[in-house]
Amino acid sequence: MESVSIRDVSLSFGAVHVLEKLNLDVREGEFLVLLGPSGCGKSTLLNCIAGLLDVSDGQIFIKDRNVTWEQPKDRGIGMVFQSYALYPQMTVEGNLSFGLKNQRLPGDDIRARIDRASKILQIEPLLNRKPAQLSGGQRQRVAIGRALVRDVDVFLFDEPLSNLDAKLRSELRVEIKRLHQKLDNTMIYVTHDQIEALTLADRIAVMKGGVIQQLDEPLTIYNRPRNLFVAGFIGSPAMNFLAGAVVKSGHGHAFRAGGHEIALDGYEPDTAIVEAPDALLGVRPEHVEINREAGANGAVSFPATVDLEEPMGADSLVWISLGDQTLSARVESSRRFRRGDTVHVCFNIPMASLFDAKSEIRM
Amino acid sequence: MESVSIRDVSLSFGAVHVLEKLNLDVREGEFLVLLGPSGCGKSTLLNCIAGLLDVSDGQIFIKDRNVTWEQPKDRGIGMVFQSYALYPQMTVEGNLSFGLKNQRLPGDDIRARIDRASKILQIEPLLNRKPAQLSGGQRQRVAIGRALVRDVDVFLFDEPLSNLDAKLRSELRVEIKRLHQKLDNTMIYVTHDQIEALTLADRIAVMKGGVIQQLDEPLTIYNRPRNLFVAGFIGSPAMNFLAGAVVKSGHGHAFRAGGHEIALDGYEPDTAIVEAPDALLGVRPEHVEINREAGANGAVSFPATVDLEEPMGADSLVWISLGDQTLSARVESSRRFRRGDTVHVCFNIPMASLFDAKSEIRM
Amino acid sequence: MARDGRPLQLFRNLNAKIAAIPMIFTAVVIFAGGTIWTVVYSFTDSKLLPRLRWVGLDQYDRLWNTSRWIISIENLMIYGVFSLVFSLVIGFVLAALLDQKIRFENTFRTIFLYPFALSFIVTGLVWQWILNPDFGVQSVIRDLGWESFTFDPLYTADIVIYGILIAGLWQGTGLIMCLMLAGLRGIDEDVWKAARVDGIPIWKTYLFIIIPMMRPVFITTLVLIASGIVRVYDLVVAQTSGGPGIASEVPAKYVYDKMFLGQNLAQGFAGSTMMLLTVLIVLIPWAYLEFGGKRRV
Amino acid sequence: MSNPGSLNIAAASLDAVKDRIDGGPRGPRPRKRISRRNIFIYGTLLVVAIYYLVPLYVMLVTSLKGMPEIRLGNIFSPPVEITFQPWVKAWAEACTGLNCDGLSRGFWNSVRITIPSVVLSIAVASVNGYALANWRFRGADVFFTILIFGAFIPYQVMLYPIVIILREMGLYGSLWGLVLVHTIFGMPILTLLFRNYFTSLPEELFKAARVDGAGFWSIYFRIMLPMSLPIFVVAMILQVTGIWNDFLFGVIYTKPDTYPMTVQLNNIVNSVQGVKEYNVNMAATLLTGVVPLVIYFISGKLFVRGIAAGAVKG
Amino acid sequence: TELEVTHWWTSGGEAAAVAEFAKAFDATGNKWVDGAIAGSGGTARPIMISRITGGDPMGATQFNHGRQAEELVEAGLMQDLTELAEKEGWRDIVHPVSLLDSCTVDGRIYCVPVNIHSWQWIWLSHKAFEDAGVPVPTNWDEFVAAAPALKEAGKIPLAMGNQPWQSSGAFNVMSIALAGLDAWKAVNIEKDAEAAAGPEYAKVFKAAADAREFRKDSNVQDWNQATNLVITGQAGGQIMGDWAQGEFQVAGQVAGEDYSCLPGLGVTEVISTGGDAFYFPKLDDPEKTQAQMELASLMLSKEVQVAFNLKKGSLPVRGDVDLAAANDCMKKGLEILAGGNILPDTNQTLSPDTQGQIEDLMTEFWSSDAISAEDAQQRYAEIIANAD
Ligand SMILES: Nc1ncnc2c1ncn2[C@@H]1O[C@H](COP(=O)(O)OP(=O)(O)OP(=O)(O)O)[C@@H](O)[C@H]1O
Ligand SMILES: Nc1ncnc2c1ncn2[C@@H]1O[C@H](COP(=O)(O)OP(=O)(O)OP(=O)(O)O)[C@@H](O)[C@H]1O
Ligand SMILES: [Mg+2]
Ligand SMILES: [Mg+2]
Repeated sequence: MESVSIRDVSLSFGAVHVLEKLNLDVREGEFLVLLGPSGCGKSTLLNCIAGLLDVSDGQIFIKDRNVTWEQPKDRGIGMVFQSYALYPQMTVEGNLSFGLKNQRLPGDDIRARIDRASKILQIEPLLNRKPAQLSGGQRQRVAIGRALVRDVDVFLFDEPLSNLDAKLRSELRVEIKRLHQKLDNTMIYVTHDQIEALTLADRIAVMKGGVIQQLDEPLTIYNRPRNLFVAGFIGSPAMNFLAGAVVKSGHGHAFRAGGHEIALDGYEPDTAIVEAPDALLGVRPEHVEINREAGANGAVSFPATVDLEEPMGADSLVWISLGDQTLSARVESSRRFRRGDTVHVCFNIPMASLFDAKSEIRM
Repeated sequence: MESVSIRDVSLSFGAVHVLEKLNLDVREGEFLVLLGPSGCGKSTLLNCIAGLLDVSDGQIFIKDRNVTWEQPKDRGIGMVFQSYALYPQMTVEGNLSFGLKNQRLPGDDIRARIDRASKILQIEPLLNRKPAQLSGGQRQRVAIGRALVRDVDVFLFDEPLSNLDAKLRSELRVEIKRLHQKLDNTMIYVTHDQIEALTLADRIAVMKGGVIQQLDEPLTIYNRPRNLFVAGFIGSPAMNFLAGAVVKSGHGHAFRAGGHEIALDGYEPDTAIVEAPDALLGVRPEHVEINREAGANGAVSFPATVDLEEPMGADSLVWISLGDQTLSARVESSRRFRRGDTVHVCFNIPMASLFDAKSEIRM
Repeated sequence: MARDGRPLQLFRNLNAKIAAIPMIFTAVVIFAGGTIWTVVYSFTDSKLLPRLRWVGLDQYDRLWNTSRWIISIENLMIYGVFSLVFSLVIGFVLAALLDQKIRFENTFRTIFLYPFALSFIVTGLVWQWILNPDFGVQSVIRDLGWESFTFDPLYTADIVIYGILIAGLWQGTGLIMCLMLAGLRGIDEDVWKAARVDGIPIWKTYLFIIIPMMRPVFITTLVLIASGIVRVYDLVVAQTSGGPGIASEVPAKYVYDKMFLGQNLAQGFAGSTMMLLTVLIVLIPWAYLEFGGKRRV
Repeated sequence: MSNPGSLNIAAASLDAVKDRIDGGPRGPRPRKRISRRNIFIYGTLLVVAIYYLVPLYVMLVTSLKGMPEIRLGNIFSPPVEITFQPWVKAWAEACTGLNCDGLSRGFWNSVRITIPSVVLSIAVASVNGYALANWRFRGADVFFTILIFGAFIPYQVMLYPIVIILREMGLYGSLWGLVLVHTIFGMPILTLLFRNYFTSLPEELFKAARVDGAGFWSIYFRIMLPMSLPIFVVAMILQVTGIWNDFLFGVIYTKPDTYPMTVQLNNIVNSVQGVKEYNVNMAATLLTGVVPLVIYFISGKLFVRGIAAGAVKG
Repeated sequence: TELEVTHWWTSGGEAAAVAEFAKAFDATGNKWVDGAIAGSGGTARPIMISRITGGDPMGATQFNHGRQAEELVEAGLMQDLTELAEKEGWRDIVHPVSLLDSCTVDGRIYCVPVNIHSWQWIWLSHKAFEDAGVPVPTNWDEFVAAAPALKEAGKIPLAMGNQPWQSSGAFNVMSIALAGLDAWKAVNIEKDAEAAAGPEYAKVFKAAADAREFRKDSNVQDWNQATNLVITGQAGGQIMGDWAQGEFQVAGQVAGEDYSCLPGLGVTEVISTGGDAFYFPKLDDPEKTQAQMELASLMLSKEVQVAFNLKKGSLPVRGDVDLAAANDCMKKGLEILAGGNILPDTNQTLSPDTQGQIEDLMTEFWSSDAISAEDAQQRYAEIIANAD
């Protein structure tokens, strides 16, 4: 059963088409992350689901009920905003109960729900404070609580963590994940932070220009991006792209770039490898191996020069020049390289992705 | 020779003491990063160096010249701001030349400098545009250019990348690093992003509450943090801290936590290991090893339960419960764990840090 | 799953629409309706009461052949240009001075702003009194020994409009200063720092960097001042009643006098239509600049 | 803070300092209190302040002088003999026609006019601004544009049509007619002010409230109102002073026994009996200005802040 | 019954006169609610008119009788007084009867004239001439001759306020006196533009151009401030209607001793019979209508006429009242009136619009040397040509 279904939804602001015939099905109890660059329409889509924006065309179903024209409050959704959007003049308790009072629930019931939510979120000692007296993390928790008390089917999060600092962000990330495991609600979560997306999601929908580019599980998205955009967008440090051509070679295919030929043995194609005069080989930095000596691990390797070394704590990023192309390789931080060192590179082809330069689709 | 020396500098805004007798020496040609949480006084310190704020006490030397009372323009510094601070109604060229024209440099000279700077920064095609017509990254480059044309001894950067999105940030980071290698100027760079700090810095000064906590090379800071604050602040995901005690055990010392005893063989102490009833063992997630079976790698291991798995692309973060403490471990993403799995943990003690809980200093 | 029909647009946000009725009423009936009514009747020969007897452009013909109207327009031009320039300059300079982290900022600001609390009637009366040649500034300075000192704007036809200007500026610059100050405070502090690091002198920073950055504020104040100028009436009535002679007449007064005193509504309507036209000439470029180019986000 | 980390560094660098000549300036840059810059700034401000204060001063001293002193002396000299007679006369005795009760009657009329006008105009404009900022509906922009243009229409254009409209509504000459007129003419600028302010509030608050099931009015009263104190203060100041100071509407849309204070002021000042009694006129002028002045002096700071919030942006 | 009465009589003498009406009206058991609007008819009339057209009329209101209320009457907003007038025989009482004609539209009577005001006076301060050492003039030419002496003595020869109607009024007085009755009638009644451009009027403009030199220093706004200059001897004279008399009276001055008055500038002894009249807007309440009738009748009654006009310094509209108490100047006026040397007032002959245009021209002319007598005359002629 689908929890939220979006059918052919389009939305334009005047001449700007933000969403174009978008389709999306979110499963019951799923944690779906909408990921995409700024301005791609993530918030817009979320607002459409919430009923805060009227769609120009298409329909929205929540729990198989057509809610396209219903008021936000009648859709069974709760929403958490980036800026917390707490009512500044009300106490935490007031914030939590506002929605319930609007539904004219009995006082006992309200009390009980607030108790439960504040226990889950551990904000019991804060109930009498005003938002201004809370820290960022506490505010975010209250904001979640506001959705929680309303017992909704679907939680919508719009970049709930981007106003927080890195440390708090990773803490709250874990909390949200735990909350989802506890509640088992459907959650739709907008972010442009890929670590958040990768760690939280059951499935990720990568958006660009109002269109969903790929909808898959995190590791599938990471390892087998459907197109160039997804490949480049996901992963930090970013994937390396080598420009070249796919050619026949012996019993299989090979990738030829700048005179070198890299055999595509073990590559897992989406469709099939075909010859292509213009192709891109995408390799993530952790799948680029560099060694001081050629053939150190028995694989075919190519000579390259070290450009720059960026230590990042646990590991370092080494930028190397291979012919006229620049690549980054991720190495353990104990291995040190200096600018100008000559190294030998080899690629982990089974983990690489091959793209047709024209269609930008993965082969 | 020191490029910038700060001697006993204090600064207070009214009753708020932001900097307290701060000392700092920046070497010629060095890339020094000031890292610290928000509000710790990083920008304040930078402004003092630039002469934009008058110190309450102490002296500032640039190239061994006492500049404590000099005007910003006479200090031989250039500054790049977080908000770019470009002059919006002037073209890029105007932005670059405005300061020079004020120094009444001859037109030829100005032209030559602009040419050089725009070549270095690759903004030649943009010279006739207004800032509003530039992307964030281009703006940042122009802001750097404005310092560049003035041929200054010291570059000051105040969080120059924090307004940019993640992708652009990592690109520009590399560019700044390259720029530094090309120019060999002294650069002082403020950030609260530790990846930036680790990758860019020759040395990092970690600040907190107006005091420099540690001034060292990036990997030293990462691997041998001088105190608990630095240890917790640096590294993402954050270092794990196990609460316990340091006890004598056999011919050496051991760390005892929750009934387990971890031998401290191979630990590299700052001073010396001493017995301590209240101690913290700090281990970074990549130095926590988990295995399905006990003693898989021959080391002593402890049983624990998996709490949560966070895939992060190249690797995953696995949260485990060890007794009543929670730890995170970094594992390759191909290894999958499920909530409730029992695993066996062991620690890479040579890479760990031991802190006295009271003084918070590394042993 | 069935495709539900789109509900009637009229009833979406019904409450908002109901709440906006006063605005719609005011906009359509009073402002648009009233304006159109006025324009229409300016083509008639209505006297004391409006009546629809068309006379074409006769009223405008007469209007532009009346020396009082011409003088009114001239006065409005002089008053307008000077008050625009001086309001902006004084307002900005005061704001810039107040923005120097000075002591007593609040006191000064209050002093500059308080005249704005007073009506034009009061303003006119006070300045009439201060500029009175027998008691005011002129006589005081003469008493101090400069026997030949002459400063009698209110009774000298050539400069009377400047006498009014002095009073008008006194009343109005405080608000302009306030807006400018708000604008200055809204400017990114880093720009100032950047300019200092670049070694740009303060006056240059203001002239070439800050003022261009404050364009929106300047436009707002410009429109504010301009609309006030077209309407100037009470001040003139209280201070000079248009005298000496008709030297300080202004269009608004002409319109009022023709409509009610001269009992020639149509003539008044023709005058007010011309004023409206002036307003449109000022406003439309502004509206185009403000709203035409970019949509509000 | 005792932190060995920083102590170490301090100790290390201490040696370095000893090597160097510890000369040259240290500590804060010396600042002359009377620098040329300060003389210029405060000098200019003072001169301008005098220009702004002189009228108030003249009003005050003139109102405290007797007529003989006024005729002889100069307007700037302080009163030799302070008399409050002009104040008494202006307040309670000055005549217009047969009514010799000075401004006192006008004062209460003004109060009676101002309070409902302020309340109604602010109420209407704030709801409008709120509807425009948060509940944009089709066509709203058109009406709003007309409304803003209305702010710049010379009042004279509207005087006559409004007479007709009020007559048709049967409100002409009543207090409510005048209240309506003030509401109408206050609407453009107030609506703009409120719209800008509400737009500047985080839109997410509004969205959150809608998700929470609050309706149009509930959001307005429970969420928006409590957050809008600054702009309400600005609106209140603008309206109180504007309505209190209004002359044109007061004189055209009321009748003598409900004349507001400004009209009474005009009557007193223009009812010259023999010589002009400047002292009484000035006292009357001051009395008329007292209410708006007091409001300004009390809430000037909020006004400035609110202006910044509502007028400059958006 | 309460009746609100609006008027613009707020100067000292005027207010005292109004009080007489109020007293008499209150004595009938009704109540006079005073609605004075300060600042001359110019300020007051717009308010009165908008109230009447706005549907919130007062009980009675002052206008200058003549054409000011013409359209209001035509629009049916005014009470028809014909019945009352016929019953009380106003036609017989009111003298000159032309006053009643001004109240008549299509044969119905709509207003009560309450006084006769004539513009044709110049008021001279004995003190000023004494100070200057010249005899008090007895006609305009003598006045012109004496002006330089006054100037020398530091006096303002001719006081004149800055209100527009004062300029045009003074001009009108001069034109009757200097251009002669025929020319004046041709211009103001027949609207003969040629006459306005003719030599008689050229003389007037010439004289006015000279006179504007005399008034140069009178920096006052209101007419009574100008009168006050005469009363205190700071100015030699003032061309002003007979209502100025009230001011002299309030100041305790005696005609012939402290000041003199010359009707028709001492040249052409006629007086124009302008004046004030009360109109009664139609009201719904029959009781109020009743009270209106009472007031109308009261205003024309002998005693009230006497009491009112004595205070106001104007002439009564009835020929049959005894004005023993009248002073010198008023008596002069009465004589002229009795002699039938009367003219209609410009309020009766010209529309407010035309008057307004003339006022504009005159204000400009009197205050600025920039406009020559010839130019002014030419523009004057144009206005007359377009007059309705
Ligand atoms: N009210 C509006 N009027 C016109 N265009 C709009 C409006 N709201 C959003 N847009 C446009 O719609 C596009 C999508 O906006 P949206 O807020 O959904 O992006 P987003 O993916 O949430 O971006 P971010 O990550 O920055 O929040 C943007 O290009 C934006 O400019
Ligand atoms: N003008 C000022 N008046 C009073 N206090 C100030 C002023 N400027 C800064 N502070 C205080 O000084 C402290 C340090 O500020 P600073 O801007 O240097 O922090 P920071 O380390 O740059 O933080 P961030 O990372 O947020 O930029 C803060 O606590 C701040 O509140
Ligand atoms: Mg968004
Ligand atoms: Mg900072």
